[in-house]
Amino acid sequence: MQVNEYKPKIVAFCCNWCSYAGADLAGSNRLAYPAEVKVIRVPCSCRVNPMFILRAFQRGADGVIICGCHPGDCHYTSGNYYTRRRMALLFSMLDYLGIEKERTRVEWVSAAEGAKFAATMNDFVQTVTALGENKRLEDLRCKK
Amino acid sequence: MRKISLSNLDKLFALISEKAKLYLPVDGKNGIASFKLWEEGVQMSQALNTTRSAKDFFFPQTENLMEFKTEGKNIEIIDTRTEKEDFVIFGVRACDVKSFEILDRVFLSEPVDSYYASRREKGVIISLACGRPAETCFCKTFGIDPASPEGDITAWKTATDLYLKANTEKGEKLLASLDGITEACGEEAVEEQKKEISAIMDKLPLKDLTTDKFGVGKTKEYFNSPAWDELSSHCLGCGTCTFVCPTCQCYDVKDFNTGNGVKRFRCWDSCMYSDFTLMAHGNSRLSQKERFRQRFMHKLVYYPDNNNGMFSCVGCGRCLAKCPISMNIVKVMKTLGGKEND
Amino acid sequence: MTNETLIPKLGVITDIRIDTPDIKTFRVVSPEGKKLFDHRPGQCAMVSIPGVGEAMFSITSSPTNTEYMEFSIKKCGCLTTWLHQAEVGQNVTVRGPYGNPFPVDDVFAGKDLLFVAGGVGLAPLRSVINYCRHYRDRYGKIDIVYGSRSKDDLLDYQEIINEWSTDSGVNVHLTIDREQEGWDGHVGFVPTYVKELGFEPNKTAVLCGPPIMIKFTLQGLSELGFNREQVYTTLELRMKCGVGKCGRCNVGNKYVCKDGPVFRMDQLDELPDEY
Amino acid sequence: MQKVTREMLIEKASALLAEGKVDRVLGWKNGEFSYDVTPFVFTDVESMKKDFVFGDFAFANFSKYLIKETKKSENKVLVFLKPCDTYSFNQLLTEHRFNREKVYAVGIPCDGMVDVSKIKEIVGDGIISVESGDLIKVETLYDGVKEIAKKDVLAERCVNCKSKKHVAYDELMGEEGEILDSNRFDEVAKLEAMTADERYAFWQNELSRCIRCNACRDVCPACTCEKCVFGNPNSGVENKAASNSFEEKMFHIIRAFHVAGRCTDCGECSRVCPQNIPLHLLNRKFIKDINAFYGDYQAGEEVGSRAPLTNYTKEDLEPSEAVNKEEN
Repeated sequence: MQVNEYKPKIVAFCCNWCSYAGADLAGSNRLAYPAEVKVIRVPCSCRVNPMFILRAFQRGADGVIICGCHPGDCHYTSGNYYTRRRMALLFSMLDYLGIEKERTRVEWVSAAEGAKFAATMNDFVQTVTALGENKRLEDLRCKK
Repeated sequence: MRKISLSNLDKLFALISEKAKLYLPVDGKNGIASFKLWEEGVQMSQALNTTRSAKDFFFPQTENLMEFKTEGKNIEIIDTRTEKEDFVIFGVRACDVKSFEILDRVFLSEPVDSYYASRREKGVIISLACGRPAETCFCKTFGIDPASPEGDITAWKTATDLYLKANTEKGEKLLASLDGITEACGEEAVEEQKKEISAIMDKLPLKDLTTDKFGVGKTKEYFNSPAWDELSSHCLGCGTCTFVCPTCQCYDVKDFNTGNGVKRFRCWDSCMYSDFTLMAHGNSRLSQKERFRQRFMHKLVYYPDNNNGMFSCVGCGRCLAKCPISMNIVKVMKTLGGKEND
Repeated sequence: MTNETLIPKLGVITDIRIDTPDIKTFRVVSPEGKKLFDHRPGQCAMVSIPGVGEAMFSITSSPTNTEYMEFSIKKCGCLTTWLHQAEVGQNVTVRGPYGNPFPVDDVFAGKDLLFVAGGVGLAPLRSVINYCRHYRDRYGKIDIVYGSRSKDDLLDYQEIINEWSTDSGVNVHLTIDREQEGWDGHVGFVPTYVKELGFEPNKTAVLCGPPIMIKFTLQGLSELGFNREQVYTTLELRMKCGVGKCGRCNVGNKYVCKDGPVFRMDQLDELPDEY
Repeated sequence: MQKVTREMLIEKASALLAEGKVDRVLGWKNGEFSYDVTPFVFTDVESMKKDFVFGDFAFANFSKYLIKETKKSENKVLVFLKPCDTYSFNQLLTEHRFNREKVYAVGIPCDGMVDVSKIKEIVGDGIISVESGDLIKVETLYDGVKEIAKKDVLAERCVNCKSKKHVAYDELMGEEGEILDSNRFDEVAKLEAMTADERYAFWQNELSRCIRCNACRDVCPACTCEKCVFGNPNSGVENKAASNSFEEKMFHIIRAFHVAGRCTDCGECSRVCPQNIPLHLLNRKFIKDINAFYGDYQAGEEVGSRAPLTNYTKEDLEPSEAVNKEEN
């Protein structure tokens, strides 16, 4: 009997100006990254509200990654600096509540870094796969 | 009347558990007692009462009503109701037992609420007399005797024994099944305790509170009372009083989209919340004063109006203990009722 | 397992009529093409799209119509906006009927009737009007005063023109708030028009419309000599259960969903002013 | 330290009312028992003499009430502020939530409030009266009079009091205190030292008691949104009841996050929780992290200070460093 291989669900919030373009570049350069990564384009990484992350977990995500421009390169000058502070605090809080810290990540990926995008996603999927299903922030009502 | 030594309580609980799920008050962290499933090793709480009332057993904070599957223009309605299991609640106080009657008049009146009814049918209530009422207790105001609580079986706990007396057919059946470990006994010890409790009742700080000024037909008298402004002026609009209240039964029906269907659930709602009466085109109770007034008018006037003078409060004192700003039904009754009630 | 009132029936929208720019009338039947349940004039039903919402609407079609039910729905909130985008064939869930109907068979019998409606307020009255038209010989003269913002905002206009106005013993008085090209009828607000028409105070009046219209129409009617015992209206508040249990639609000790929505004015006077 | 008494406060209020400096007094009103004190707006000295109380149970932090109160009249309202209240007062001023001109703030010293549930743990139910003092005299129905050292029944927030200093007032009564070295982060550190599994179990147990009464939000001086995201039917997360453990976690994480950097650690959330959930441990985690990551910051210490989450430096640490701090 064939055992179904566990495939995590990953939500990647990508900023419109750098990381989304980075993902595009990864695509056009035919750099492979797992199909489990669902990219959501946001105008800036600082558009990502903590609620978005929790809701992604609620709806069945096993890992959430936020990608933005490198610090200093934000299209809106300072958006990603705020992201950095917010996510540092949020991730620390999730860890404090005993939720696996490996499930959340922030990466800075520029429009030129298609390879980094693919590598980051590959690495993240691997990390989350090793962790297994999200049990601690799941909403049982959303289970199929 | 039957009795069992307190040292054999665990045996009693184990025997009841064999027949049905048994819930009893258990001490939790930070002084919060709550009803928990009895298992080997679980100790009954010594606290006077649980923080949450016992209404959860019949009217849980959230429950799924039904599910829907939607696809294109099609909707499928799925009835998710299941047959409920028998269960026994041990240690319900007189006030909470009375609250079931108040809830019954809402949920079991036509058209009967089948979710509530099916739980009510399956539950056996073993009440427990209150040996040591607290200063916040005022059940006597509503004609409740904490020394002789209602329920399917009434229990009294003395220093050495637990006394049990069945009041209903359900109760007799359960009590008879416990004959193996209980023994027949006289009522002397129980009568003695009743006297003791009665003596304590006369010492409680709220012993003189009366409902004389409230009840049927008092809407006009109190609705426009200027006292509501002052009483409600610092109400936070939170739902603490309504959620710890054993008789508050307002609910909301909401849909939750799970991504692969819609679950329609019912949850407790609070008339203290600003969106309680919010509609697409407006709100009939715009200020906290109106919402505050609604809660107390409902308990003291509207409910009695519709239920032959029965009040929708049992004097359990939870709102006295838990309101963040210590504004509660006793203060409302004293203020509205005027001097005689002070 | 016993029947549960909170569990709805499945309905299908078989026709959508655009009445005004913001009101559509939906025809609903069971999947088998039958009427979902019987109702009395003035009663309501909870209509829902799962995941969007559930709300109380008047059943606007007459009880004498045994084939289907109709709901005239104005676009104003979440659910109604959604419904306005729906197409024929859309399933909805319906439960009911709820509330007390108008006393068409006892109090109204043999009486001259005066219906006064404003805007979408005609919706709850339409079932009564059509019921009374159907049993025409049971009632006296019927007068209908109906007003709206403009000609385009008049609900059931075709039915009013083609059917109601042509009935014998039924007088329809239409009015719109402001002058409009192509309108040669009366212009002005409903309350003033009612006064102008100067009805005999031997009629039983039924009002429905915005609160401000009700308020001034009542004044006008009492000037004409109407008692409050002769005037009926229908209320609307937020409802969730429809069966007097969820606790929010009460005015004093009366639940609008169970004890209403139809109230006589003197009954309303007994209740606190919270609607 | 000179003790400020109820009579002194009434005298002060009476003088200010007589001068016409204020026409209302936001104070504490006595209740049925010694401990159920209600916030109240007094307008005359007579009613103050009858009902005003100040003592071990004058918990209510009046700062948030000023938002509503200052809108009611053109005249000034007198408010008594304990040291911890002044932080919330400043924080609300920073956020332009009320008009400072309409308030006459009198700072009053505080030697800690008493948690009645701690008294109940010692004496049980049936408290008839509580008499203040370093030794608190508690009379109960069942046990007569008992004496308890006040320090044994101090409210958690007072045991870990961060400051006896008033950071805002028009007038100060009694002596000014100092900012204290509190141990308020000890509990947080203890949790941090646990394993993730232990922490998860701890919070699962605590938060599962939540009944979503929203008292923590409604009392919080930092929660002053006109429309809360959890009360907005269009937010998609509006939920009146804790449907499941996810909802409980989401509510408390998001609420703590929304007040992060603005929470003055006044402790009202934990006090009002009917289920005794130690909500302050969530807020303190954020405060502790902010101090560690971005330098010490005390919300409300200074009017107009820029909150850490609306600020940044180019050298801020990365989120990955934040969660892996211990290992580094």
